[in-house]
Amino acid sequence: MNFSTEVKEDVTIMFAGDSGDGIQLTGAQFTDTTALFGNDISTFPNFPAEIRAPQGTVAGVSGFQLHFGSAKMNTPGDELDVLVVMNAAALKVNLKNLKKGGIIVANTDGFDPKNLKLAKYPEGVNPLKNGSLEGFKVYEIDVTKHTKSALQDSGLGTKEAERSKNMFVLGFIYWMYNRNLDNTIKFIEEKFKKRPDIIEANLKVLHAGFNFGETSEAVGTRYEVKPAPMPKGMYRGIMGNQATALGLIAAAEKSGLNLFYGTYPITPASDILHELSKFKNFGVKTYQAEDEIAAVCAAIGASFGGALGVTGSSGPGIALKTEAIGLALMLELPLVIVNVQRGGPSTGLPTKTEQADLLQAVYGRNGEAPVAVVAAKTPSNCFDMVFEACRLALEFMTPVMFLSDGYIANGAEPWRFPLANDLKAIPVSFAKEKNQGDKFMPYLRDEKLARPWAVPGVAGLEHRIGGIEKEDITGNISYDPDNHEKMVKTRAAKIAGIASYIPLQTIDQGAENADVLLLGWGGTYGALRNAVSELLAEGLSVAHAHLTYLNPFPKNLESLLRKHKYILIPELNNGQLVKIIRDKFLIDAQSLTKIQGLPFYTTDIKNAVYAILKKHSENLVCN
Amino acid sequence: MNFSTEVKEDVTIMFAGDSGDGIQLTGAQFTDTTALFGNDISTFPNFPAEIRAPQGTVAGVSGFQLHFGSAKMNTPGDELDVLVVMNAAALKVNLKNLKKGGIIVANTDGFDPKNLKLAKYPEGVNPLKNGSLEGFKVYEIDVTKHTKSALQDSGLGTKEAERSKNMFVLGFIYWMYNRNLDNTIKFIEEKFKKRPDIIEANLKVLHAGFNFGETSEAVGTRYEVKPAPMPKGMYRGIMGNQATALGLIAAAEKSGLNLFYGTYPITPASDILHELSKFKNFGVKTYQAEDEIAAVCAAIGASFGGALGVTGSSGPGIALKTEAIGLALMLELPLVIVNVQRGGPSTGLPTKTEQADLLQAVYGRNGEAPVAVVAAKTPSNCFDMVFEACRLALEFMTPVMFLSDGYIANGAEPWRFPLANDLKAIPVSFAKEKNQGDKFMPYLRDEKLARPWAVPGVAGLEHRIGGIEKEDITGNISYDPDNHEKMVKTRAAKIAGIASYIPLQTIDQGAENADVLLLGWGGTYGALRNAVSELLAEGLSVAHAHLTYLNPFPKNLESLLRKHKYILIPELNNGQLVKIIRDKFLIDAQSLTKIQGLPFYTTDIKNAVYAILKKHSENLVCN
Amino acid sequence: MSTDINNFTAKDLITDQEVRWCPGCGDYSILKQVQTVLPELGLKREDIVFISGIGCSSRFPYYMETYGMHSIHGRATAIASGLKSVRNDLSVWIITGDGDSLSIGGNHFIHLLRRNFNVNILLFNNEIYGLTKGQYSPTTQTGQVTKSSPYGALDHAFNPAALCLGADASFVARSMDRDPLHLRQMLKRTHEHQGAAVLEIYQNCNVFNDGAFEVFTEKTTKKGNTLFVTHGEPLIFGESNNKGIVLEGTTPRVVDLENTSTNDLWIHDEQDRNKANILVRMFDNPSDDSLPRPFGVFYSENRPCYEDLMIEQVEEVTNKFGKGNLDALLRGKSVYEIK
Amino acid sequence: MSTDINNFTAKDLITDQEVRWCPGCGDYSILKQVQTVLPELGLKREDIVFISGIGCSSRFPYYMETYGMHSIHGRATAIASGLKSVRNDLSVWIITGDGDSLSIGGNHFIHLLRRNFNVNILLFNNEIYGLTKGQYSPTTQTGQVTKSSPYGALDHAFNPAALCLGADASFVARSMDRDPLHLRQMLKRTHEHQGAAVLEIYQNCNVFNDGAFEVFTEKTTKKGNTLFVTHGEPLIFGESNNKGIVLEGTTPRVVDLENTSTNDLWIHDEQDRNKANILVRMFDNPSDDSLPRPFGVFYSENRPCYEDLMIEQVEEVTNKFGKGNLDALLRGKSVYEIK
Ligand SMILES: Cc1ncc(C[n+]2csc(CCOP(=O)(O)OP(=O)(O)O)c2C)c(N)n1
Ligand SMILES: Cc1ncc(C[n+]2csc(CCOP(=O)(O)OP(=O)(O)O)c2C)c(N)n1
Ligand code: SF4
Ligand code: SF4
Ligand SMILES: [Mg+2]
Ligand SMILES: [Mg+2]
Repeated sequence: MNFSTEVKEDVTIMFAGDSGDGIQLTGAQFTDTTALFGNDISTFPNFPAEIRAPQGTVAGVSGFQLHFGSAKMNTPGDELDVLVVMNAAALKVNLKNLKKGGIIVANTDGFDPKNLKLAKYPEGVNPLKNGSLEGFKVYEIDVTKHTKSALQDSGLGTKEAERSKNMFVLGFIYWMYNRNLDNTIKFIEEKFKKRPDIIEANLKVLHAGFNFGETSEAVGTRYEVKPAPMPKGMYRGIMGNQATALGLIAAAEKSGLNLFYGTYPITPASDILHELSKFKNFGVKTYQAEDEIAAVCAAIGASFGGALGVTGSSGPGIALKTEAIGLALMLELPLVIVNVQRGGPSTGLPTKTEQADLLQAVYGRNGEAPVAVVAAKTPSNCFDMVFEACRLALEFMTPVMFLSDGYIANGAEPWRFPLANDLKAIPVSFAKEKNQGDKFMPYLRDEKLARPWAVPGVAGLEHRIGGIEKEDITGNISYDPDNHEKMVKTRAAKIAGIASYIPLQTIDQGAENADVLLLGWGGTYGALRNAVSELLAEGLSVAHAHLTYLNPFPKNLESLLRKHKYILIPELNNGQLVKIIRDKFLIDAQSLTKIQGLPFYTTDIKNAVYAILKKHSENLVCN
Repeated sequence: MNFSTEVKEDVTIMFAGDSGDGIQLTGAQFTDTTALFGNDISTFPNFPAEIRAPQGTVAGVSGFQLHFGSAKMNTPGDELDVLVVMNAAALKVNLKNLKKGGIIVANTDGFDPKNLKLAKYPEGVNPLKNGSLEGFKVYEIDVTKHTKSALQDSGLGTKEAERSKNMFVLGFIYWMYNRNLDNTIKFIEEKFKKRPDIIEANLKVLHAGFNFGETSEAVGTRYEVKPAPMPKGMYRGIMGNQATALGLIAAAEKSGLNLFYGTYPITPASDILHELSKFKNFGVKTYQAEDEIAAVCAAIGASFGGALGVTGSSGPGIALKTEAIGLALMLELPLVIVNVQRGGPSTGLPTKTEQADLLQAVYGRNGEAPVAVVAAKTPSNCFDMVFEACRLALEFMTPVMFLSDGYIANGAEPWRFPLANDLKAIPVSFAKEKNQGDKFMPYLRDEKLARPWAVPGVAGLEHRIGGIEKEDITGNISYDPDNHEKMVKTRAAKIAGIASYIPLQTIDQGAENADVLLLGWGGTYGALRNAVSELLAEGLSVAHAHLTYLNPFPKNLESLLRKHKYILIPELNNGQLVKIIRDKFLIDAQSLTKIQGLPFYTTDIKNAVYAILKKHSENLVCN
Repeated sequence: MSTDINNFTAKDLITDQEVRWCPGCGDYSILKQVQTVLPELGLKREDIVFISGIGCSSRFPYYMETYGMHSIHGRATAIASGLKSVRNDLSVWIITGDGDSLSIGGNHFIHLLRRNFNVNILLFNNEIYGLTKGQYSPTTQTGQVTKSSPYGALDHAFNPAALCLGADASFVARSMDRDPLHLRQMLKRTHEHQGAAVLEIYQNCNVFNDGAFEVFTEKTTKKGNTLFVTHGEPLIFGESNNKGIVLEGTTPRVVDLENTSTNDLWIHDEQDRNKANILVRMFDNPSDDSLPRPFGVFYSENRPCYEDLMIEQVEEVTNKFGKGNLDALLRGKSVYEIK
Repeated sequence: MSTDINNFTAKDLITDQEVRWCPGCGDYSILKQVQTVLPELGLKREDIVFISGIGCSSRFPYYMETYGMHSIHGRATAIASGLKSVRNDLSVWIITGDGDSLSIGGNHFIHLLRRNFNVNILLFNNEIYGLTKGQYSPTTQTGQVTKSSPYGALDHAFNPAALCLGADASFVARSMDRDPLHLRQMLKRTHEHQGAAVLEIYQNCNVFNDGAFEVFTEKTTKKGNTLFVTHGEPLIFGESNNKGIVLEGTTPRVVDLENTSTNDLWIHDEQDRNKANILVRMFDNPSDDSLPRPFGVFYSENRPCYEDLMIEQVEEVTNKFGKGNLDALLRGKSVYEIK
């Protein structure tokens, strides 16, 4: 064969095609195989807008982007090395992200006049034919024809045969990256257990794709991407929403409580419900309420009854829950509120990512109503941080808001999953007896300022709680002015006091006293990490700290910030964390924002850092 | 007669008794008469907690505090000069607020064993008898007996006769302050038009009270409180909620629109509904919806139809409206949201005042969702600021939040009401024709960045709007990343741009470059003004600026602030405006908070200023 | 019901909080009857939970020495649904007003009925918003002058029982504050029903809507205007039990018992939903004001309770897949090792 | 209806926006029928407003060249209530899904019906949440496996028409996406009704709940399982119109027309609420699956519309007190002068 092999550090591939083309499955298979091979991976599926559009149109394009390589992959990649397109619309949507000189694998059958028209190419224009793709390596393959011919004796109808198209592409890409087919073969055999004919067809086409690479003269280069030096251990792939679901179940198990998840479907949070509802054998109860208000109220009711009450939604649904969250904080019952943020305001961009609910999380309730707020920074970190949210809620008898976002919720990465035994237990003790002489005082506090959790069913602890201001210690209704002030301050102090029970803030990369500190939070972690790696490699004095505890902040945050000359706060919103930091510390932190429903690209961040360094070059030099 | 007359600058009286004692009416009558006399007045009714308690108990005490004098009265007074109590419970509740040496007028009949027991005085203890009131001037009057004997030939039954008790007290206080009975006589004649016997009885008792003062040996001193030098003109008394209602009607009239008020009852906002529902002959439509969400949505619908859509509530109800407010700002329709703040969080202290919804107003929505925010500073200022809210909503096609609070909503003051002609017209022009060639572009903006208001019924302007991100100019659904960023920035710029269309910030009192600037907002105006007057009189370098525009701020705010050495921000919350100021200007503004459901007292503020001056005395001296 | 469980009396249910309703409020009587009945139900006091929304009536839990929550306006039903989901062992009583349940809380109310959680809903209907001082509610009569309707309310009132039936309630009954005996009977029936039981209680708000139910509660008018229905019994009412109701087709008519035999009367059947629908609508037709207002249990149906179905499903799934193992869950289906 | 008003055709109702439902979705047919019927109603196009919530169905307004608002989930009814309050001249159409109207929007829905605003509600019932990709809805059948009920839904489904009647709806009808002719008739009737008119439309979601209504829509099973009711006509159905329904007391029974005369059949009376209640409940009893599912107008009642009452009251008050004068209002009742 006349092909060479080239070694690459990392590769970004986008599989794109119509919603019906099996793109997500293809992407997932390539991910699994590549993970098994030992590469690190970061993936991001890109669904079409909410309603499926007619086949072949731009609105109907489904994409799956993945980035794999021989080092830690922090993001699904900014620019594409390889773009696999099943039809013209898929090319149209994604071409702008392809690197100069990148590879296009195009299914020519998807570029027939009908598809070109659906993709709204001008009459007579075929991008494969008109020279517009100059500067890219284009592999044109009539996937449909190859698939059909591979299956000509299979006895399958045309429609059913055509459904295996994606296997041809997968096989071809496996060949291109020197991958082994075993994992996918196993998967196919498992998935179609009951249809041996389908198994056979898919395997045939998969091999045909692989062999096409091997035998076709067209392709000159194969690539080798060596395994990444990942910490030793057992791995699996995990998506953010899945990790959130597992984190909740784990927290319930480690606290010895039953998990109650009250929710109302909403993109991009619904998958947490779908995931949790499978695990009834963990005693998990999922409750699809009539609306978000009912969902959070049911979670409060469950918590009153001694369960781990959790509610989940996205921005518009969280807005509806605010009144009830206020009740929960007055009742001082544990409650975890999961907010998988999406593009806003209002219905906004439901399938896109954004970080614009931070101020709502911290400030968005009537009255003085502090709750704890934490955020996950990567898909797998959803597991850790939602577990933390549960721990804080239970230890401090308080609502805790857990922020995720559409990007990490749907993104995936390899996860060195923990053993159940290695997870810290969350100690929960229900009140068993009277706590002040012969009386039970529902608002007598412990050293964390948490009140006792007395659940119905225990004789002698009968008590009433409610949303009207409560008298200190007794919990009775009180309109007393001084008591109100005391209670407001106590609730605030309880949340502030959490700072003593969370880890100190660390610097992720860079020096302790860099010229520029990038302070990020939540789902932008990967992009910031990449950018800072590159900037450090360029010899610049930058550092990166990433917040996962947002209210309260880690105790050392101020001193950590003050050691750096300039603070830049990149956020996928119009500047929210930056407001809190400036208010709290009177530090002239600057804001870098992107409000496009998209994650940061490395270049977005690097350019901002260059700009700061340039602007302040004098100050920095004379230092 | 052996009494002297003493001239006083100002007097604070509290009338207190059982809910059934006619206290509010008594207070209102005294207020009216005193206003007619030419004093300035500030009043504050103090209702019992929500549910009427059994007669005679502490929980059932109703109070009416009023402060009148020969100068501008900014608050209903901190400490009482005179406390009128109809029963023991009323004394128990209010005694702590009486000045040393103050006067108590006590209805002895309300201190019988039954009443003492209901008020929870220890067995056998009568505060009138046990010397505990030493240091006060106590006038004990058996009001019940006097009333009954005045009415012995009236033919009224005992119950009915006793109902006039309050008139006796009112007559007596009129005598004490040299007031004329005419206004109250007219009022009684009007009120009981259909019951001549009741008129006669009330007038008899009123005169009996007055004559009792004249003839009784007990009372040694009469007081004279000279008229206040108020600007010339026609005055009336007005309460905050009433002013809000009138402001809304005025804005509707001056914009040529129909007013639609969608609401759901809630303390302390309900009176706006009660007030507005009377004025159907202004074409006002009040709509008592099934809940707060329906209320705001109905207002949005009305606004879509070309009416002035307004919704009103208090904290918990506002929390429920947040999702829909987000819709309104996406639709870019005019909408005024009235928030009469009360003590929070959650149900909190429903009948008490607080300013703790500012951060919710500014930040409490999902996504990047800026709305304009204004606040009233006094009862009559509710008229001006809600009118402004309507103006901004209509001129900028945006939701505007108008903040009032329980204190000013229920408080009253004299109001030099404007003439209809003197109110500025609010120009509103509905779109009449296509605005881009043969197309109508619902999101084509004017110089204020406002979009056209095209209401159904106009042929050719048919268009669709919604909560999904919209394409610039066309208003079509758009998932385009750059468009989203542009629209988010445009919506933010529109709100920020309001700064060019509102008055510059002024200093209320004090120098332009004082040592300490008190920066207040909303209903604390009177207390701050009093305190600063006194501090200035003491020769201290203080100043007071009071914000009524909270988002955006007046353009000159930063420069105004920077001229002062120390900024102190007093708020009836745990520190909210201070957060925004610190973030925006990186000024080390300090916070003075009070979270007791009560207004500031002059001393609260003065002490805080003394403390700052003391702490920084070195800095201030060497300057 | 074993006696050792009856470890409390009505007195034990009184809390140390002062009862703060207006003197004369119908809520007092309801409180009293609930405190009287509860000890007779074979419950442990610590297993009883009262959950309310906001309103005068919703202060109720503070006066019951049981577990309790005074929540937010309209949401007691939603909170109780969550509580019941995890604690089917508790006896949960929801206290709600006509505004709380039918206005702001309407959605949770009908959904709870549909799902059929096993709870007892005491709906204090005073046809007014008491706590906020007298605005009209969804049950206020059209035309009534209230604080928020100075020229008369325009709204068409809900028929609460009809709404409940429309929402597939499995138990619907009505009683009144002024008939302690009947109220106690109805409270017991409400408790006994397995599923969501709604007991509408006519409650006089003597401050803002005094006399709204006078014709049904006052001695002089009561007999002629009320109809107490009992399962299996004919529909009889009137000053001297001299009138009855017959069903002509689907139309109820008042008949004089002098002319009609009780055998021909409509015999009440709690299990007949179609008849229940007619029964609760009897007084809706303003053109026929001779029909009395019914009280009693209108409808009662056996249907699985939601919380039991939840438990069953958890058990089924557990039986099928075995009790969940956290390690297996964390591993997932496809793992690999980096060595 | 004068012809000069009919200034638009079905084509004029098509917007420049690409219709983005899944190929095969029942929404297409409904859109088509609405576009066909509207020009025949004597309306001006500019007076027509479509208001929707959120859901697949709620994208509808984008495809109608009229005024429109795609609002937020469940609130179209509330928004329309406000619009109608100030603009009784408009023809307002509410587009909503089973989740939008009966789940999150349930409260506004029943309150709009109670108040009886003059609007047309098209309830696209596909017994599933389409837009969020396949969770069960309040009309999903118990036991159904969906995205959020992998082991079968536990919820008892609402009977939407029964709920409407319980909420005092003044017009309740049902049709289906697959019967264009009937759908058009029902759309017209819905429009003609003065008051809140609910038209439930069975709509196939071929992606997440394909075939939910197959038995009613497919040729082979339709005739045996559907009953098209018409005012004044007997209830007849069956393969060859060979079956009828009689009402025994309050119980409907299927009879064979070979043995029973059509004179003895239940004659449909749209104005009879009691019968309407029985009609809409016909298929609720799982033990009797011989009863067909009814389509058509179940109930229609004349009752004042809320917006008209509002206007009347404004007029009455204005007549009584004279048109409001702002100066007089600002002065109030008690003024004094400082000179
Ligand atoms: C979210 C919210 N909206 C409004 C209120 C104000 N509010 C309290 S109780 C109530 C209605 C009370 O009426 P009902 O439920 O009939 O109870 P009742 O007082 O008559 O017993 C209202 C409107 C509130 N507390 N919270
Ligand atoms: C406040 C809020 N909650 C949840 C959602 C997510 N959501 C959008 S549509 C929908 C349900 C759609 O079902 P249905 O109303 O039956 O309409 P269909 O898509 O089936 O036509 C949900 C839950 C949302 N957009 N807003
Ligand atoms: S206002 Fe009415 S319902 Fe409330 S406590 Fe008083 S009488 Fe009872
Ligand atoms: S998901 Fe279902 S309802 Fe939505 S467009 Fe597709 S087929 Fe229609
Ligand atoms: Mg009530
Ligand atoms: Mg649906």
